[in-house]
Amino acid sequence: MDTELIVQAAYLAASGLFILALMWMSSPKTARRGVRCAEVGTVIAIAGTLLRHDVVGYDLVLIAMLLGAAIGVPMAYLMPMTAIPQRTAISHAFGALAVGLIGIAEYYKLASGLAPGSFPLWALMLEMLLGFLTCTASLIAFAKLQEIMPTRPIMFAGQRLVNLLVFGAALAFAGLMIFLPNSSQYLPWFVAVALLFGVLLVIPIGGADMPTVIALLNSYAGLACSAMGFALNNKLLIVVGALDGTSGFILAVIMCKAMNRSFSNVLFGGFGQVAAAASGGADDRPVRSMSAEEAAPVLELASSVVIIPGYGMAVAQAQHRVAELYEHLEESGVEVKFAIHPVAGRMPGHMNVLLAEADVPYDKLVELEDINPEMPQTDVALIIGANDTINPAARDDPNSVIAGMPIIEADKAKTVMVIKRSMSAGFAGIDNPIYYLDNTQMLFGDAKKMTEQLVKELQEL
Amino acid sequence: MDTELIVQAAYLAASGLFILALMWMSSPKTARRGVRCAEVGTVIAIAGTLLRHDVVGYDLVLIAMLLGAAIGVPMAYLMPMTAIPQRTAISHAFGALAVGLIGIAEYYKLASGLAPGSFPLWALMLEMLLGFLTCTASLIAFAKLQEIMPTRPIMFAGQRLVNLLVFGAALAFAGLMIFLPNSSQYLPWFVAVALLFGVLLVIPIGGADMPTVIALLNSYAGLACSAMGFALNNKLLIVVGALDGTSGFILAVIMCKAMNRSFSNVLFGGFGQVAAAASGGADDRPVRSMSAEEAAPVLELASSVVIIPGYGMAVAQAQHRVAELYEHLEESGVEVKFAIHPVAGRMPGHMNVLLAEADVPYDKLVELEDINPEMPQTDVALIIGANDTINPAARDDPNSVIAGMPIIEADKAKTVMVIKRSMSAGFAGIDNPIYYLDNTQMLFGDAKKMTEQLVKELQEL
Amino acid sequence: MIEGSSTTDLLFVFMLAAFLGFQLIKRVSPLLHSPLMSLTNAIAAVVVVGAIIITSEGDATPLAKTLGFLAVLAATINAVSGLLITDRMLKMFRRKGE
Amino acid sequence: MIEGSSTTDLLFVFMLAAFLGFQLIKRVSPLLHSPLMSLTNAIAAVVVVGAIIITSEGDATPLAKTLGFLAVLAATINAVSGLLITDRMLKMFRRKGE
Ligand SMILES: NC(=O)c1ccc[n+]([C@@H]2O[C@H](COP(=O)([O-])OP(=O)(O)OC[C@H]3O[C@@H](n4cnc5c(N)ncnc54)[C@H](OP(=O)(O)O)[C@@H]3O)[C@@H](O)[C@H]2O)c1
Ligand SMILES: NC(=O)c1ccc[n+]([C@@H]2O[C@H](COP(=O)([O-])OP(=O)(O)OC[C@H]3O[C@@H](n4cnc5c(N)ncnc54)[C@H](OP(=O)(O)O)[C@@H]3O)[C@@H](O)[C@H]2O)c1
Repeated sequence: MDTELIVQAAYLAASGLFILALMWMSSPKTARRGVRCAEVGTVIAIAGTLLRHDVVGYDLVLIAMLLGAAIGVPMAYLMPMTAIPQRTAISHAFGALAVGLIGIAEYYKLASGLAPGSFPLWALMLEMLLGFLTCTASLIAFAKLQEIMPTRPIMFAGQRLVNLLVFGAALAFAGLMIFLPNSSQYLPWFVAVALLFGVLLVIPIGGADMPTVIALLNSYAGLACSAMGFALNNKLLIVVGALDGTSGFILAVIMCKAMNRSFSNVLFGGFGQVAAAASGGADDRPVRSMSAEEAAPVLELASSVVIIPGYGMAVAQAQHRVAELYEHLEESGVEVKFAIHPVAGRMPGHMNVLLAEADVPYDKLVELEDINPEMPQTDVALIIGANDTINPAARDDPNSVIAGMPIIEADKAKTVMVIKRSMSAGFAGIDNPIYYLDNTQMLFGDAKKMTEQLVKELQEL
Repeated sequence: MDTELIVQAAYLAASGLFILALMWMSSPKTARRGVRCAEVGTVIAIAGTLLRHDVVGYDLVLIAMLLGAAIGVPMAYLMPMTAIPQRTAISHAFGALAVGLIGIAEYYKLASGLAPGSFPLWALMLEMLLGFLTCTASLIAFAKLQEIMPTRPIMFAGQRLVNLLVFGAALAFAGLMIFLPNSSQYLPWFVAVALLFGVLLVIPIGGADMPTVIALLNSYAGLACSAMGFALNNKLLIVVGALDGTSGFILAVIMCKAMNRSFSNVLFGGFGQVAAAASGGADDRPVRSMSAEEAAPVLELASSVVIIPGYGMAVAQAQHRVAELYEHLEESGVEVKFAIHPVAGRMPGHMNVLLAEADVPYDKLVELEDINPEMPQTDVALIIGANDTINPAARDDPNSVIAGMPIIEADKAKTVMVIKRSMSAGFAGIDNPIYYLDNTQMLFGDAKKMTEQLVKELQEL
Repeated sequence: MIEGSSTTDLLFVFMLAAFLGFQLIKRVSPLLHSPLMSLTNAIAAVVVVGAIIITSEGDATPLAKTLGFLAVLAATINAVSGLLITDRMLKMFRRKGE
Repeated sequence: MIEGSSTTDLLFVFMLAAFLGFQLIKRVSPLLHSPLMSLTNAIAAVVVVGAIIITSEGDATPLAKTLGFLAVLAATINAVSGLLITDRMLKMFRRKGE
């Protein structure tokens, strides 16, 4: 009884620490303290569990944990920052797999002792369903992001019907196992169907939409963790699952809002088609272009420059060059700011992490609402590999596919410079009127090379 | 068993509704929806309780509730807005009394069945201690605010020692009752000592500090409610108590910060002495004064006026006249804003409620941090019954008793006009250098009469 | 299902509610601090739940009935007047032009 | 003390934690959305708690041991790599002049 009290106290403390961890994530000044909390919380939770009197054989657990640490540590240090979205996806797959496997083990252990239709059975089935579907769904998301699989949406006739049937089958097996005692023979079928459903859920979604899907899968994984807590009578798991579930959900909502997409559009899959349908149509209107040599003096003479990075900067891994450019300009007395759109790049906060990696101080990164009022007074808006996030059509053309999406109003600056490789479209696959404006200059080229050149020219000035 | 489930579901729903209520209090747009939620939550909680199978006799309860409603409804409608602080105090006293009485009844019922030193006994004693001390403390606070009792701090030799002894006695009785079975003979003593301790806690505190005390008592009442939840095994009470407890605590902290007082200063009583010690010293330096007739044209010709209300406006009940003044000035094309200091008046949000009552739109009320940068461009700062909250000594004189308290920087305006009755000091009891500045004009008189005159003069212009 | 909750369950509930209260109250606009105080005060009147149980149990002693009656009365006054007065205050808050 | 918790206790805990999560996540600066995702992912690895119990119970079947072993392994990888990588990301965020 006494150790039980210690175990419960450990779980209470761990829950509190995880809450503090999220609380401290609210600002970069306290965020690392938050991570410390999460670390201590995890250790306390594990230590508490090892004390439980129903936990007797330590050997297997310790081997697994050592092995896990041996894999996890190098993984954390070798992972390049540009691979963060993929890592998150594969990590969800692992986590969800663990939840699912625990579910199976629990089911074999507990099911025979539970009354048909009882609450823990419901929780167990929900845990397994969410666990396994999240596992395969995350794997597909990973494969699409890593481009192991084609990133375009995979569609086939009758897809909706198939999805519905598979989901129905999963529910049917779950129902059987909840209400019929000793129906464990259905378990393998149930698992197979859940795994299949995860695949079906994600294949019709385009690769570029994976960040939203990943946030949503984060939310599912959280719910699975809570369900496990309900089944095992463990409040720590319920708390963590709920925190995780809301986190993923809110991030998904934020992304949808910033793209002006409806949330049901995501929940019921099948998006990314819009982007696939409308192919990037470059038209024949003339554009003005400039070389790095011509652009450098303009930047040097400006009194204020706003740099607007986008997906192109991430692809080109140009962040370090961009940081150099920023430093040079600041040294020549130009006031430089970075304008960060909430969905620039391919995951929330993508630009922030890359620029932080390149040592750009975070107080130079300005959010959309704060920078827009300043745009008309800005001398040069320097767009580096961004496209949809600065597309004025979202504001001006009610028929555009991105109509209503909030944008950074780069077109209001006195001069607009755009670094990109060609006239081709961005993620939404639509043309961008900003390229044809009188005050726009195109700097055609790879983001990394072009910024490198700009820096060189500035040094020579 | 089934009704038990319904009861628990009702409690769960009520908790959720109370949480939503506080969530929606974050903005005036949703706040009334929040109150609706709280109402529904209360009804659901009561209805759920009446369903419990241990609840059998309804008659007494219904009579008490009808009587309570019959008293509560007229009370709510007849209460003038200026009496809100007193009402809150007396209402805490009622609430805490209820908690204490329930504690007594529970103790007689449960104590004999509980193991000595067991957790519910601890919870019960904590509930009664907090309940009874909050009850008398709130009564004293009420009496001081209503000026039934002298508002100055009441001090006597050896006060600290007496307080300590009384508190020690309360703890000793509580300890006896927790660890010795069948010691209910000590209960009346315990109650008496707790009641006495409440009185002792508040009498050494000056009347003007009562708002902070009331917030703190709110927090104690919340803790008492949680303790009752622990004793009765009722999660709804625990949730509500925790919400209430944090709310009072945070408001008290906010008030302390805005007065630049340490929090322990409040917790251990004995403040308000500072104010009593330093007597308002009006010195002999010359001040400039103006009549309403002279002031009206200055206001009329200004392009921006910031009105800074304080305790004097509340005392004089001048809010309606001030609102008229605001309307007149707006009509003549003057840009008028209200600057609201967080501790202007005698309770948090005091000015906001009064001005809202007088129909001033709340988007005209600007907080300290937002108005200060605008002060140097302001033509006239019109101070109506405020004193400490605009005292530049807090900023400039490190030896002032209010040094470091954030102020509204009225002295930076081009012209400063001050409406007050005399040169006497405000709550902190110290002189205010702003009155002797070259750009300051005193408008001596009662706030209500003086604003009335200003309005009349403006109409005649 | 098990009746009654273990102490740690109750502690979990308390801790979560306290954190939640902290987050919620921090966000309340200073504009509304007065109505907030009177709302939390009114909500705390939910102790009436405990008072009802004490008063109306089958085996309630006369003392319990008396104390319970007073407690129900006091809590009801608080709930009713607190909620109504909060609403009365909030009704007065208007934006320009509303 | 009663072992195990009633379903409503668990529901209370879930509801409070969900509200709390909502309040907490809404306040996270968009600057930190990437580290936030990897932190929550790492925290979720606390399911290792369930995995440990399954693996090391006295009466664990070979199947349970195998599944539990895999689950502990997967969860540990997540916890370790997730926490370290979040810290690595956060270390990069600097103010001007820091
Ligand atoms: N951040 C998120 O969480 C998230 C989630 C889901 C969806 N999205 C979507 O992703 C889009 C993000 O917008 P965005 O403005 O950042 O990017 P974008 O609209 O996808 O455009 C990226 C641009 O970068 C250019 N580019 C690609 N590689 C480059 C290279 N190596 N060097 C220079 N330029 C290069 C491309 O033009 P060229 O090919 O001509 O070079 C392209 O026009 C939005 O539509 C958003 O809705 C974001
Ligand atoms: N708001 C809160 O929650 C709270 C809580 C605790 C303490 N406090 C304290 O209360 C003080 C509030 O500052 P404050 O600037 O609002 O007020 P104050 O410093 O208390 O000054 C009020 C002024 O109003 C004048 N006055 C009084 N009756 C008047 C009438 N009928 N007509 C015109 N003027 C009248 C008084 O001068 P005459 O006598 O010359 O007219 C006095 O100088 C602060 O020191 C604060 O720390 C506030």
